[in-house]
Amino acid sequence: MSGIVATIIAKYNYWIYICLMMIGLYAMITKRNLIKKIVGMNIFQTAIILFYVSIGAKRGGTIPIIEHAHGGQSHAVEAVHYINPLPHVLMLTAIVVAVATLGVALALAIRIYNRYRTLEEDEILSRIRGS
Amino acid sequence: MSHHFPALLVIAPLLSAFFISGAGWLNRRFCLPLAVASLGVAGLSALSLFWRVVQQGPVLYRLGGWDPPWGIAYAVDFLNAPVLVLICIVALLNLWASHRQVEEQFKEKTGAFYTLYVLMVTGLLGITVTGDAFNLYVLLEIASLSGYGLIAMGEDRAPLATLNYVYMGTIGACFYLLGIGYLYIVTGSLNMADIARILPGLYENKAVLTALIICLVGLWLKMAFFPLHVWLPNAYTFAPVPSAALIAPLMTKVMVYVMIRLMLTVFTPGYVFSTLGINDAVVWFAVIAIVMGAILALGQRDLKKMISYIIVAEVGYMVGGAWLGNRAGMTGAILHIINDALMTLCLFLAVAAITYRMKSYTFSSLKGLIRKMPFTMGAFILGGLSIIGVPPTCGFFSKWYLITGALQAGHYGFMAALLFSSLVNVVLFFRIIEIGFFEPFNEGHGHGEHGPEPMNEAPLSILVPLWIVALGLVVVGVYTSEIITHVLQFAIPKAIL
Amino acid sequence: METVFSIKPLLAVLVSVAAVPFLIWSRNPNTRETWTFAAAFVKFGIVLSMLPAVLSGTQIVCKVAQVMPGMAIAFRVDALGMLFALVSSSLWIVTSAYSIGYMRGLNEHGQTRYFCFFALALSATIGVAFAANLFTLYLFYEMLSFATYPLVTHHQDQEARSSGRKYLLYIVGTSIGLVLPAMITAYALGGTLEFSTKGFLAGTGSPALLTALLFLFVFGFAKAAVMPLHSWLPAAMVAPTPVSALLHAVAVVKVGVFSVVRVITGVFGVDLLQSLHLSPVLTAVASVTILVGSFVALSQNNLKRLLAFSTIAQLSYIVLGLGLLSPKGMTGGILHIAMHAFGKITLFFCAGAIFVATGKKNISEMVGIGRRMPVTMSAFFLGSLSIIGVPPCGGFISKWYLVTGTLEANQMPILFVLLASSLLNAAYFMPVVYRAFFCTPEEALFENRVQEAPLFCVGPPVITAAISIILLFYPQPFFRLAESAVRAITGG
Amino acid sequence: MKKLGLLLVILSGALLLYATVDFPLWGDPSSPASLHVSPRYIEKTMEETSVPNIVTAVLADYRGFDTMFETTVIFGAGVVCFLLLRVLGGEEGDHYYRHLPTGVTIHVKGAKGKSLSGEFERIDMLWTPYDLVIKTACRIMIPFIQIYALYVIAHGHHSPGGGFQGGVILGASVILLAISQNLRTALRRIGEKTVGILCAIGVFIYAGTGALCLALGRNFLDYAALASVLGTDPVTARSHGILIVETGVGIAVMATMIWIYNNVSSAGRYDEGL
Repeated sequence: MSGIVATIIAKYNYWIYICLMMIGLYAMITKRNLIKKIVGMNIFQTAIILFYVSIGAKRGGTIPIIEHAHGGQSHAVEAVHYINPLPHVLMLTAIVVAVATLGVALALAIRIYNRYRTLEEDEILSRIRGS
Repeated sequence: MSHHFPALLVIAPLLSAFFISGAGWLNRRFCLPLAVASLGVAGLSALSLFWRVVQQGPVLYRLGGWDPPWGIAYAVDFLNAPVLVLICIVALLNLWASHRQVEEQFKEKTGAFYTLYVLMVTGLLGITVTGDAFNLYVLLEIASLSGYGLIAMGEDRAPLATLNYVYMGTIGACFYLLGIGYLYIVTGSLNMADIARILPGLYENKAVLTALIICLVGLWLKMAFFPLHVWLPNAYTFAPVPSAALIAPLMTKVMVYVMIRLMLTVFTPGYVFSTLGINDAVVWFAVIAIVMGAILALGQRDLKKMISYIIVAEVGYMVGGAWLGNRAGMTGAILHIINDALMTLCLFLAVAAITYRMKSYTFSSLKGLIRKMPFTMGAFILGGLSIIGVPPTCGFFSKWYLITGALQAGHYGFMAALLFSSLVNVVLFFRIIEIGFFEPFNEGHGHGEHGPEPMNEAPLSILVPLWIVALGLVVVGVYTSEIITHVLQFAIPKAIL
Repeated sequence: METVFSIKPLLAVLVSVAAVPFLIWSRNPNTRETWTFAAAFVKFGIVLSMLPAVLSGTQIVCKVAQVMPGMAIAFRVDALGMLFALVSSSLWIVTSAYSIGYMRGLNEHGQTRYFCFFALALSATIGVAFAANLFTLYLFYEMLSFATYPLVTHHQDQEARSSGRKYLLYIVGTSIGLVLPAMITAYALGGTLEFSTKGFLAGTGSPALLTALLFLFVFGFAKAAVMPLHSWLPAAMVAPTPVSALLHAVAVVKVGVFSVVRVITGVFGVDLLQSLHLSPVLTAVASVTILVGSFVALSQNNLKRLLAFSTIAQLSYIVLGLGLLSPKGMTGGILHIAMHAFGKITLFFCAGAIFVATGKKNISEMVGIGRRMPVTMSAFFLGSLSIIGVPPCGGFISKWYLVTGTLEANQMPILFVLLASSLLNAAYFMPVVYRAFFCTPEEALFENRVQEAPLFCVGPPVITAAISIILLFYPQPFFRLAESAVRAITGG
Repeated sequence: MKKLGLLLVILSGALLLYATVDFPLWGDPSSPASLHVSPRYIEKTMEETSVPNIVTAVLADYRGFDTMFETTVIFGAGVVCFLLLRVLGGEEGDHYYRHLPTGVTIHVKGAKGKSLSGEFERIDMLWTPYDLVIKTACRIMIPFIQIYALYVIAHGHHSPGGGFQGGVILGASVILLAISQNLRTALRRIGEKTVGILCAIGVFIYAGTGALCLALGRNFLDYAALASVLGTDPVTARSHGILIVETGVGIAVMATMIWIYNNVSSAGRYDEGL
């Protein structure tokens, strides 16, 4: 038991983000309102972004911008002093993708609303069957 | 210049997308020629790359001049070279066949449509050619986003179907991304070859196992592997025909390619097939996919939806074949990527021709069509025969390998499912032929020459590409042995017997 | 055995396919029919030109394409294939003439389509005859299934639709459901699909597996109409009569039987079957089909359905002859391919001629028809003699060999089956003929005035009936082919 | 459905959590991620690209290819929103106008718009802000926001920032204008066509730079090739190349943000936004 607790404490970042992801996923699966699903989708994506960013953390590291840049060639830069920049780079991409998906999803939601005058999935389906 | 082909392959359509977008604002006449030219350049690059791979072996291209684990690399080998050629051919032929419809249907938005079309092809080419796991994700999103746009422009329920596709597709892509994240945590690398180098020491690691599983689940979502297929039929049915004829042949197939790439290159076959021990379960899922796809296809009353469910079944073919864990099955799966793309294209182009004339694609609009559009229906039937698996069309040969694989693996359930779906396909296509051939009924028992019904064929711009594909089915079938001995047998690692 | 490379087999297959565009783009029916005849004669000529070489023991080979490792589209002309090709290509000429008479006589629709698919079907038939391996055979077998579908359903009415459905269900269902897995298993076992005189499966799998394979093949080639997979054949009789004549007396059903023969001789080989003791099983299956088919034929009123059941029974003679695994029996079986073809096609032609002239389909309506159509009914009489197997017709020879084959194989029950079946044949054919000619004037449904069908309808049955008679006295080409085929099979 | 969803979520969550057992500890400097690929970026960036902000260097140079497609993604999203929503052709409907001197609002039915001139001003139907404080405050703020945005783009080499961040801020400034005044005002400043073309141009700058490198004989996006054009040494050329592409990214992101906002907020009609 204490082993598990210790693991959770040592890696609580992952645990939190995974829980967050699952909240988003749950919303996407069970919610019947199209916008709520989009919100769930965003939570899911954001959680993954946070998850990645937390990979980059390094105890004792600082932000990955080299100080005393000009003339900095002279002093050696050591990797341990800076946090891992790669996850941040990757997540910039993921953020953009999330934004783009959000835009497209909203545009689709508007189209759907224009046609059915509602965003509740059940109502839309009953309207499709009715017509 | 020649060693820049891997870059040119993706760059040419990408750059043209911006020009097309601009031309859409300034002068729409330039959109189509630009799209054709760029896809042509991509196609030539793909062909010459294919040739180089066959002649000299795999090609590596360092983007930005950085060496692989640090920079992004493109790797063209025996596995993806044929897929690249395939993508270009499908995209070009479909563009040829559907440009009339695009201009009629989209008018002022033609520029935007072609932009997305070319972007989608860029994405698919990139997914196929890249050797970097994260780059693959970005390109996947490009292909998906433009795919959403292309599909949503369809009639009636298209936006709703697309939104469902967006949800499912995003979950799929996110799962893939998460899987790559897990791999990154334990290996520290994003390059496929590099990961494959590091992984053997980590086979006991639970994170690797989880990474594989979530990557697979993500990809299965994207490729509509039963029961994760729910987005596909509606999306493809309500999509405009020009988009459906691009997306249906390529999207699922490229996803299958990615799955095979992960299985063969990233997680080596030894791990996937021996250590993991989920082969049997996956193949059984494929069996269910095939059977359910076939049964659901039987229940449909319009062409596009029927073909969509056939695609669901065909995805089952490929996934099952890849997971049989032997050489024949894997060969069959890879061969089927090529064959199925061509077959689906053939069917969808025929649907495009029918829709162009009849303004509908339900079964009831097919009445008397064999008389009215004999060439279209001829090609459609040829495509159907290939789906059924009649020699010498290519569908027969991939099925042959898949069944051989099932036999060697002793997986009789998969074999039975393949035969079952072939038989169902016979019913599916001959039901259509019956409608086209018999209805409306001749009351007088066929006596007496009927007044010749006017033949009302689709325009040549659809018929010619349609027949190129249809004959291509036979040509590819006859050249199966060449494809296998010169290309595919090198694509599969020697570890798979 | 000497082998010669030549593209003649390929040409023989492609001639009729090549004729299709000409058929489509012909401006009037006469040009179209000219093209049909041209193709038929060219095809026959090519086949005939290979005959001397084959008779002298040479094999003609032609490899078109290597489609998979160890699997090619290839042709090889041997005695067995030659015999079958000779029968079907010669009968195509006759049938073309008959088709013209029949189709024009009834003023049928869609004649161009009809002739096109007829040509395609012939290509497929020759392809099966000359196939050098199981894959090529399967390819053309499937091609034949799909090419004949529009012919079977030519009338495009509800009945044709349901028959067409049944036809495809049986033919394609079995070829995909049974033959395909069997073929793949055979390939996996033997590593090849090339026919060889000793068979390529010898010593590869367990006896149980091989037995299962044999039955998958025998029943899978449902065109052979071995019971219980026979009921497509009567259903397919909705087709126009020339189609029934050529395809369901000659091409389609014989392709089925030919495929079974090829599998027995080229895939399994006589020695293997003997060592597996499968001869009694095969003959038993065939015997059941023979007897049941004949009994059912007895009760038919529709003439074409009667002929269909007769065909079902007769086809199993061939399977039976091969199943005996004795040289005489096999010779008889192979010879029966030719003899039955000429006899049965005569009968079908006559049935069609009657339909064209009077519109009658049922036997009960044909009482006294001999008075009106004496020529047709005489031909019918000769054809039925050939099927029953009595002189002066060719059917006698094949039946003779079959009977001696049973003696050679010492299978007395089979002998009785053959004799019983001959009696049954007589029992269902002779009343038709008898009542056509010898009925009281009160019973006769037709006036005593000769009024035959058009020349193109009457000529062909007379020709084929004549050939049937000639074959009794001069069976040489077929006989020598059958003998050399059996020599090759038994390795003698 | 809810129970099934819950079950699925719990199962996948459990799977994901199960794997964390074998993860390195959080912030562990000796984790594989910190040891394998990334150290090279940290240690070599300065000498290879002369950019102190490692994230910028990796983003635009080492993994510049990803970033190019990332920009393309957003461009694609803009095109998709346009394709889906934009209603082209004349918009017939009711309009509200405000008489400026008196503040009286009039309702014109079935007008084509723009027919009333001079003292009348078109106003939104659903939401009609007329708040001098907000208008003026925003008007003052916008230029500063834009200058700040340019700074973020230009100073991306040395501090957190870069094309994406700067582009978003630039876009936000225009969107702020659209919110505080109305959509039509914003569209008069920067029209639909301009936005659409800018969007393409932005991404084209990025991809074009890459293609230029290819034309100059190096690999795609290998900025060192620009040395001969810029007249600098290869390392500085990389630094400049990064700046060029970041500018492109900035333009593309700004334009796309505005484009998406315009389409989504007015449901494609381009007359009344939020």
